[in-house]
Amino acid sequence: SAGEEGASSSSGKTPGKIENVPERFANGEEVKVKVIRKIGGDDHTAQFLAGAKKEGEELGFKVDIFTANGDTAKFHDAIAQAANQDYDGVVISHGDDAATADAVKKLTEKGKSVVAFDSIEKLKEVEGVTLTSQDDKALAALSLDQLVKDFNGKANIAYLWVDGFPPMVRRNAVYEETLKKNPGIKEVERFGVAAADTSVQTQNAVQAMLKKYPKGKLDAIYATWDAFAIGAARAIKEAGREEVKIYGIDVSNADLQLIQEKGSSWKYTAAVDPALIGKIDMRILAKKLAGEETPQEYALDASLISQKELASSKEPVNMESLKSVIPNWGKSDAFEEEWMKTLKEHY
Amino acid sequence: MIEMRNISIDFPGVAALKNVNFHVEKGTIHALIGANGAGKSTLMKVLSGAYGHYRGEIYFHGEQAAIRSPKDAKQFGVQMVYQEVDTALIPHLTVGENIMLEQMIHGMGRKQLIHWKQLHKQAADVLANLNVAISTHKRVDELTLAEKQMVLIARAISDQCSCLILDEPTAPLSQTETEELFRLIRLLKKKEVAIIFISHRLPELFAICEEIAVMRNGELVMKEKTALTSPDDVIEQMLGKTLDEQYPSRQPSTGETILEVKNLSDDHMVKNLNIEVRKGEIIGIAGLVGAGKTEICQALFGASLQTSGAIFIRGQKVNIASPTDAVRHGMVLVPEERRKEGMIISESVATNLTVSAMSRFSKLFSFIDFKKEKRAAEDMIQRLGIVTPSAEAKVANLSGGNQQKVVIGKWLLGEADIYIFDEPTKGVDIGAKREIFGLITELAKQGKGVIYASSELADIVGMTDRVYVVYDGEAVKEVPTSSTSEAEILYYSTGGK
Amino acid sequence: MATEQIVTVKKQPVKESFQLFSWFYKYGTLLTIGLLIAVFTWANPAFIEGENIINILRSISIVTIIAIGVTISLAINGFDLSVGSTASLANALVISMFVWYSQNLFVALIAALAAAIAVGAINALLIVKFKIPDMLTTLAMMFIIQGAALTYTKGATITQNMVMPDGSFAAGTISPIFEKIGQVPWIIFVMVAAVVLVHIFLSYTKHGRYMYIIGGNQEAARLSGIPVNKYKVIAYLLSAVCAAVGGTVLAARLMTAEINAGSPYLMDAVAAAFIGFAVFGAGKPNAIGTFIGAVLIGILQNGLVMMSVPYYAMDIVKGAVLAFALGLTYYKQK
Amino acid sequence: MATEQIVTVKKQPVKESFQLFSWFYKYGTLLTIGLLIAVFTWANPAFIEGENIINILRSISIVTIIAIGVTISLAINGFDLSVGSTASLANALVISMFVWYSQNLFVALIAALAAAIAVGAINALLIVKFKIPDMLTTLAMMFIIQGAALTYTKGATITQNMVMPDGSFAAGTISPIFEKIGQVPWIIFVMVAAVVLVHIFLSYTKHGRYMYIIGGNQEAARLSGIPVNKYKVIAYLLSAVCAAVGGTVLAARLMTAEINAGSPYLMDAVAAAFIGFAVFGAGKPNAIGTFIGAVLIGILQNGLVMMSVPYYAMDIVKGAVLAFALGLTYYKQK
Ligand SMILES: Nc1ncnc2c1ncn2[C@@H]1O[C@H](COP(=O)(O)OP(=O)(O)OP(=O)(O)O)[C@@H](O)[C@H]1O
Ligand SMILES: Nc1ncnc2c1ncn2[C@@H]1O[C@H](COP(=O)(O)OP(=O)(O)OP(=O)(O)O)[C@@H](O)[C@H]1O
Ligand SMILES: [Mg+2]
Ligand SMILES: [Mg+2]
Repeated sequence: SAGEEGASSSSGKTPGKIENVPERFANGEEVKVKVIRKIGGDDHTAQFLAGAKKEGEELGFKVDIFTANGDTAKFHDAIAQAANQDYDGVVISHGDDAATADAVKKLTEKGKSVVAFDSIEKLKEVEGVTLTSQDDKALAALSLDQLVKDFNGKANIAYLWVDGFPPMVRRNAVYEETLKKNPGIKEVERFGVAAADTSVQTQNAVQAMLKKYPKGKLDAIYATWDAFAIGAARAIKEAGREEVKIYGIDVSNADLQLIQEKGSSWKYTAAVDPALIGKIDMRILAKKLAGEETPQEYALDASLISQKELASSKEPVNMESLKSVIPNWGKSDAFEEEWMKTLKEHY
Repeated sequence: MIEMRNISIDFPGVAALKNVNFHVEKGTIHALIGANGAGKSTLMKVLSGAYGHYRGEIYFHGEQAAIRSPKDAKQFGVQMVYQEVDTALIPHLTVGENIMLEQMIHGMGRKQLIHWKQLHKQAADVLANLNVAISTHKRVDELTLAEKQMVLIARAISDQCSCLILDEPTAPLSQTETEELFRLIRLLKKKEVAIIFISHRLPELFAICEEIAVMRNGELVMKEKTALTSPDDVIEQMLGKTLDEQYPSRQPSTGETILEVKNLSDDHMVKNLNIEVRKGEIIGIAGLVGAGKTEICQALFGASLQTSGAIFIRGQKVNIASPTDAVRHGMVLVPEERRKEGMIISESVATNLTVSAMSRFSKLFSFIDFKKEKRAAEDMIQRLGIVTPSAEAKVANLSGGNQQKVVIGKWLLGEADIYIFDEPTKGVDIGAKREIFGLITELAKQGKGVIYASSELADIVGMTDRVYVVYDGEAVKEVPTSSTSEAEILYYSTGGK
Repeated sequence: MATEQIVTVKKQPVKESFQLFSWFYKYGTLLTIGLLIAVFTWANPAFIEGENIINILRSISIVTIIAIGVTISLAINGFDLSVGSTASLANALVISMFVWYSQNLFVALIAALAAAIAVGAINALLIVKFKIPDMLTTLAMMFIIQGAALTYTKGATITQNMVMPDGSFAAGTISPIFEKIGQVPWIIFVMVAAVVLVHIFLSYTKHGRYMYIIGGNQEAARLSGIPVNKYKVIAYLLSAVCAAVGGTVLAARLMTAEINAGSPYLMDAVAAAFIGFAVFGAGKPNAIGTFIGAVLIGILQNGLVMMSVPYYAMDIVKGAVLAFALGLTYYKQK
Repeated sequence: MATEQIVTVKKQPVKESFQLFSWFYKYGTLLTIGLLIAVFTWANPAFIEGENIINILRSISIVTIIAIGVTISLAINGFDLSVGSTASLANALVISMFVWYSQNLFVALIAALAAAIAVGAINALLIVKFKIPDMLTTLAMMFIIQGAALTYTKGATITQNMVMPDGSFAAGTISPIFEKIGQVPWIIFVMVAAVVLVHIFLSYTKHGRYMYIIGGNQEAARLSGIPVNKYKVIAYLLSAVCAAVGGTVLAARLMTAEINAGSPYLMDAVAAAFIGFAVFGAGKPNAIGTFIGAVLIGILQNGLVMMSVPYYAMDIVKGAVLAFALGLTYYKQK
């Protein structure tokens, strides 16, 4: 793969001076970084990690990745271990528990640069750490406002949401507010589990809901996570109840597949390109290694993807070709410095 | 000293005891005898507190004793060595711990920590008293059956004991060991202990017991001073009929050699075994307990690892690497430890009986012919006189002797040419023993080859045509039965040359 | 007939309470199912409609198929913890055959089957040859297979049209016939076929009988001339094949291969097989019982959603009903 | 002494190969650990540094504590599947006592202990009184406790300063002493204390012996007058208490209560306890063996991360090493 080639060519090269890049990278000295993510087992993780790894390797870094698959203690073990090893920088993802602050402090004390994504707010107080996040408020508002608009502020909806995760808490805040503002939108049912088989469990649950609310009693489903939306979309298809519309958050190949299916009820999904998040986190880390200024926090813009837009493409759309359909998708030159381009050309 | 009045007990489908009255005096040895399933073990389990759901009363020195649990019984000093030794031992603990079990449980008082050195020393003392040579540090699951039996007896006498119940203790013991046990029983008798002794070996009972009680069908039918009765009386009371000759008479008519074994050795016991079995012949494998009879049977049957030697069946060299091979070549084994090796206790009598003959009861695509299976099973139940509520009853609930019959019946349905019997009459009552002897004779008459391994020399002499005497895993002597005696066999079994 | 006299033993007056308990032992699970249906229907009549019953059957089909495999391993007194990950692997293989390699239905199914046979064979090898206890073997294999499936998919979900590592698109499409397997009525047919076939195998053929005998007393089975090792190998192969069928049906239902998609089925499959022990008083693992166990779990899950029980309380109810059914079954049994 | 002469039994000439295998049986696990340490140190000398060893010990401490509980349940030949969810519940309770109710350390610990006792008591009741097989009971309880923990936290993560349902902020703070429990060296001390205490309990006190006796032969234990039910109750109580201690330490380490935080520990704890069976040829569940089993798993996990094995391939290696250690141990054993 492209990544591996990058790694091997960097090691094969004799250390010579690279022009016009920060001192740290100028003499080809090895740069080792680690990406540690707490949650795993979903497509978002795979894309985030792939994005980070790709960007890092293009810059000539050696990138190790790890996911703890939701096991918090294992996540902390991995961070503690990284602190002991010779990594220059660490990208942390989903460190949403209190102990992450201390763990990250240990990393910075050992002189390692840290960029975090979707982690606890407290990290902002740690010197030299940048906290990035998807703009959850925007994500939630984009799809939910669309729902309100489509139904003229009057609809019976099912809410698929699970508590206990900071992004979910933020999305829920937007939801509660929107409901308060639009008394015509009635939540008739809610469900949500975060498990290894979230989509299948949701599928079975939505099936039962559809049975409970026959035609005309349920207008739409608001899904705060694509695993929920996938389950709901499949259930609706199996029950032949395509009049129930789905408004979701997040996107992946599987999602696009479902949205583009003929007669699919999944109308809109709001999302940030997960691979892009990984890339930008890696760029911020590179800037830190170079000793350049970085902000304390950074939120990535969200876009709304509609079924209609996808349908306008002749080819089936996937995560790669999405950029040709949705303006600005997956593209951002945020934090992309001239010297990074030089490095990328070099390696 | 102890009196049991009007004891009755029911199990689902069986009334195991019906108004039994029984009493024993201290310092006497009582025999308890009866056909398999008569209720001997059940009565004694009531006395030792294992069954709490009986009706009737138990008196101790004239006072009513509420024995409903083993703990109650032990308070009165009632100790019992159960018939199925494995039910009373803790396999993964050491001999020492198993012997001192009662002390660990009742004798610790407020002490919390176990004094290991002391425990093993006490256990070793008890064993030394019994003249038994087993390391107290050995794990019980590594012991032979006889050794396990000794451990249980050691346990029973290690504690305070006013009444010792021995449920068929001599079944796995050889003559010398039995003598040792009797020495011990007499010793206990001197110490004013009441002893209840269950056995199917009449001579034994008459040799050591002062009083004899006979049970039949859950009822006590006779209780008499041994001196005032005779074995024939007892048998008649027990079976409801007289029994003529113990060993069926037969005219040995031997044909060509069906099994020949050359220089067979296994990986831990059997050394250079050379035996030969002819059609219609019953050969004996005699030897003391632990001599390696069981190992020889297992090695022949492919159940243990053979390291050298060759086996010829009907003149053909065959490779028997597993019991499956043996069965395919028409050789079957009735194993010694039936609970462990012979039966599937959670399955029905019918399933157990037909297990080795399934192919005969299956149709196209291996579908089972249930009708045929049931018919065959019921037929066998009748032939062997197995006492069971039905063919569908679980073997777990049969009495010991009836379980043994099921295991033998399994192979009778299996139809083979060579039968290996390893202690087939252990724990079987005299009536059934006679039936089993009849069956074995019948097999020989049909021209099958029979190997009969036993440490009961009388049976060996009574049943076989030729005897191989085993000592330390080696067949040290081959003698024709007609020209030998129990004494001579015993002489060779103990290493005499 | 003479036989009759010996075989029949006079009946004792058996106590009422005893009969009641043995009735519960036999029908406790069914009674629980009946109660649940009554409660759920009372709460919402839609529960009992044909459509919802089909929903329930569809939702339990995959669990049932996998649980049937567990049942076979339990029959020989073994235990296969690797079924969940085997299902994941089969799922990944089938979808990747279509999507990555543009293969046809036949090749895809063969791939899943081959994986199952490999898994079953390794399990059996370790258990039979190396004598590692089955729980440990299959626990280790669970990790290995899970890792193998993850490595194969590189931790990503496989979907039609997905982006390949080299930047191109996956060109293959999933056979429409295959999609049908995951839909009503076929998915239900597959489940029923699995239950019926394994039921016949275990209860009516000598091979099944041998397996129960091995499960009851392995040493006695060996000394009865049953090739114990052969049947153990067969049992673990069948268990893996059932798991792979489950994974394939899952693939057909989802049309994607998600990471570890099969692992959540382990617990439910084990629960279903265990509940099945007691159904009709069988006292041993059996296919029909396992199916009924799965039905119990399926009804519960569906009914609770219908009654809008908060999702976080569902596990309580699920566990409590499980305990209730088991309590009914085992109370006063020895 | 006379005793000595009698006790000695004539030695059989034991073959070389047999000795080798029994050596493997005793030391197979330790050998595997040695090999792993050698390989990892060779790959990266930092592996053997003190700091990393402390990392490993820290990472296994919670698994070990929970596995010790599993060991106790295994000693009576039971099996406690509910330990993972009990740990989750204890975790939630402890943190909530601090954060929601501003209680002190003492109250928080008492709450966790009380929950453990309740769980253990219900488990024991169902097993002892209702005679439901232990695996089934604890499987059902696993669901119930998981649901109870979820319901208690309403499915949310509990953290200091969290937003309460009424919109206010949780005012309580977590005791700094409590935080210490989750940090080196205290977390390691807690683990060592648990191992040592349970080792002494099982191997040197009569109560431990009774448990092994019950585990070896329950019927014999009953007939010998051991209060079998009492000891079963104690075993399940202790198992739950260990799980709760594990959950409390987890709480101290994470300083939050996430949903189902304890459940991933079930599998690893079971694996550790099972590996422990064979260590030093014990042949039965034992505390020291369990600890060594946990060390094996911990070293593996740490070393693989250190060697940058791709995360998706880690499970393969983990499973394979497990199988290797088990294979060494059990090969040629009966
Ligand atoms: N736990 C039980 N459940 C059901 N039936 C039982 C149980 N224990 C014994 N029985 C039945 O009670 C009767 C008496 O059995 P018991 O074991 O007392 O016979 P026994 O005289 O000791 O015979 P053996 O000489 O064969 O040992 C038998 O018919 C047996 O099937
Ligand atoms: N599992 C074992 N491990 C080690 N040695 C054993 C084992 N089983 C048996 N032995 C040894 O093999 C020898 C013969 O055993 P066993 O008592 O079964 O012989 P036997 O002649 O058949 O006696 P029995 O009269 O009890 O049938 C004994 O010395 C015993 O110590
Ligand atoms: Mg008896
Ligand atoms: Mg023998």
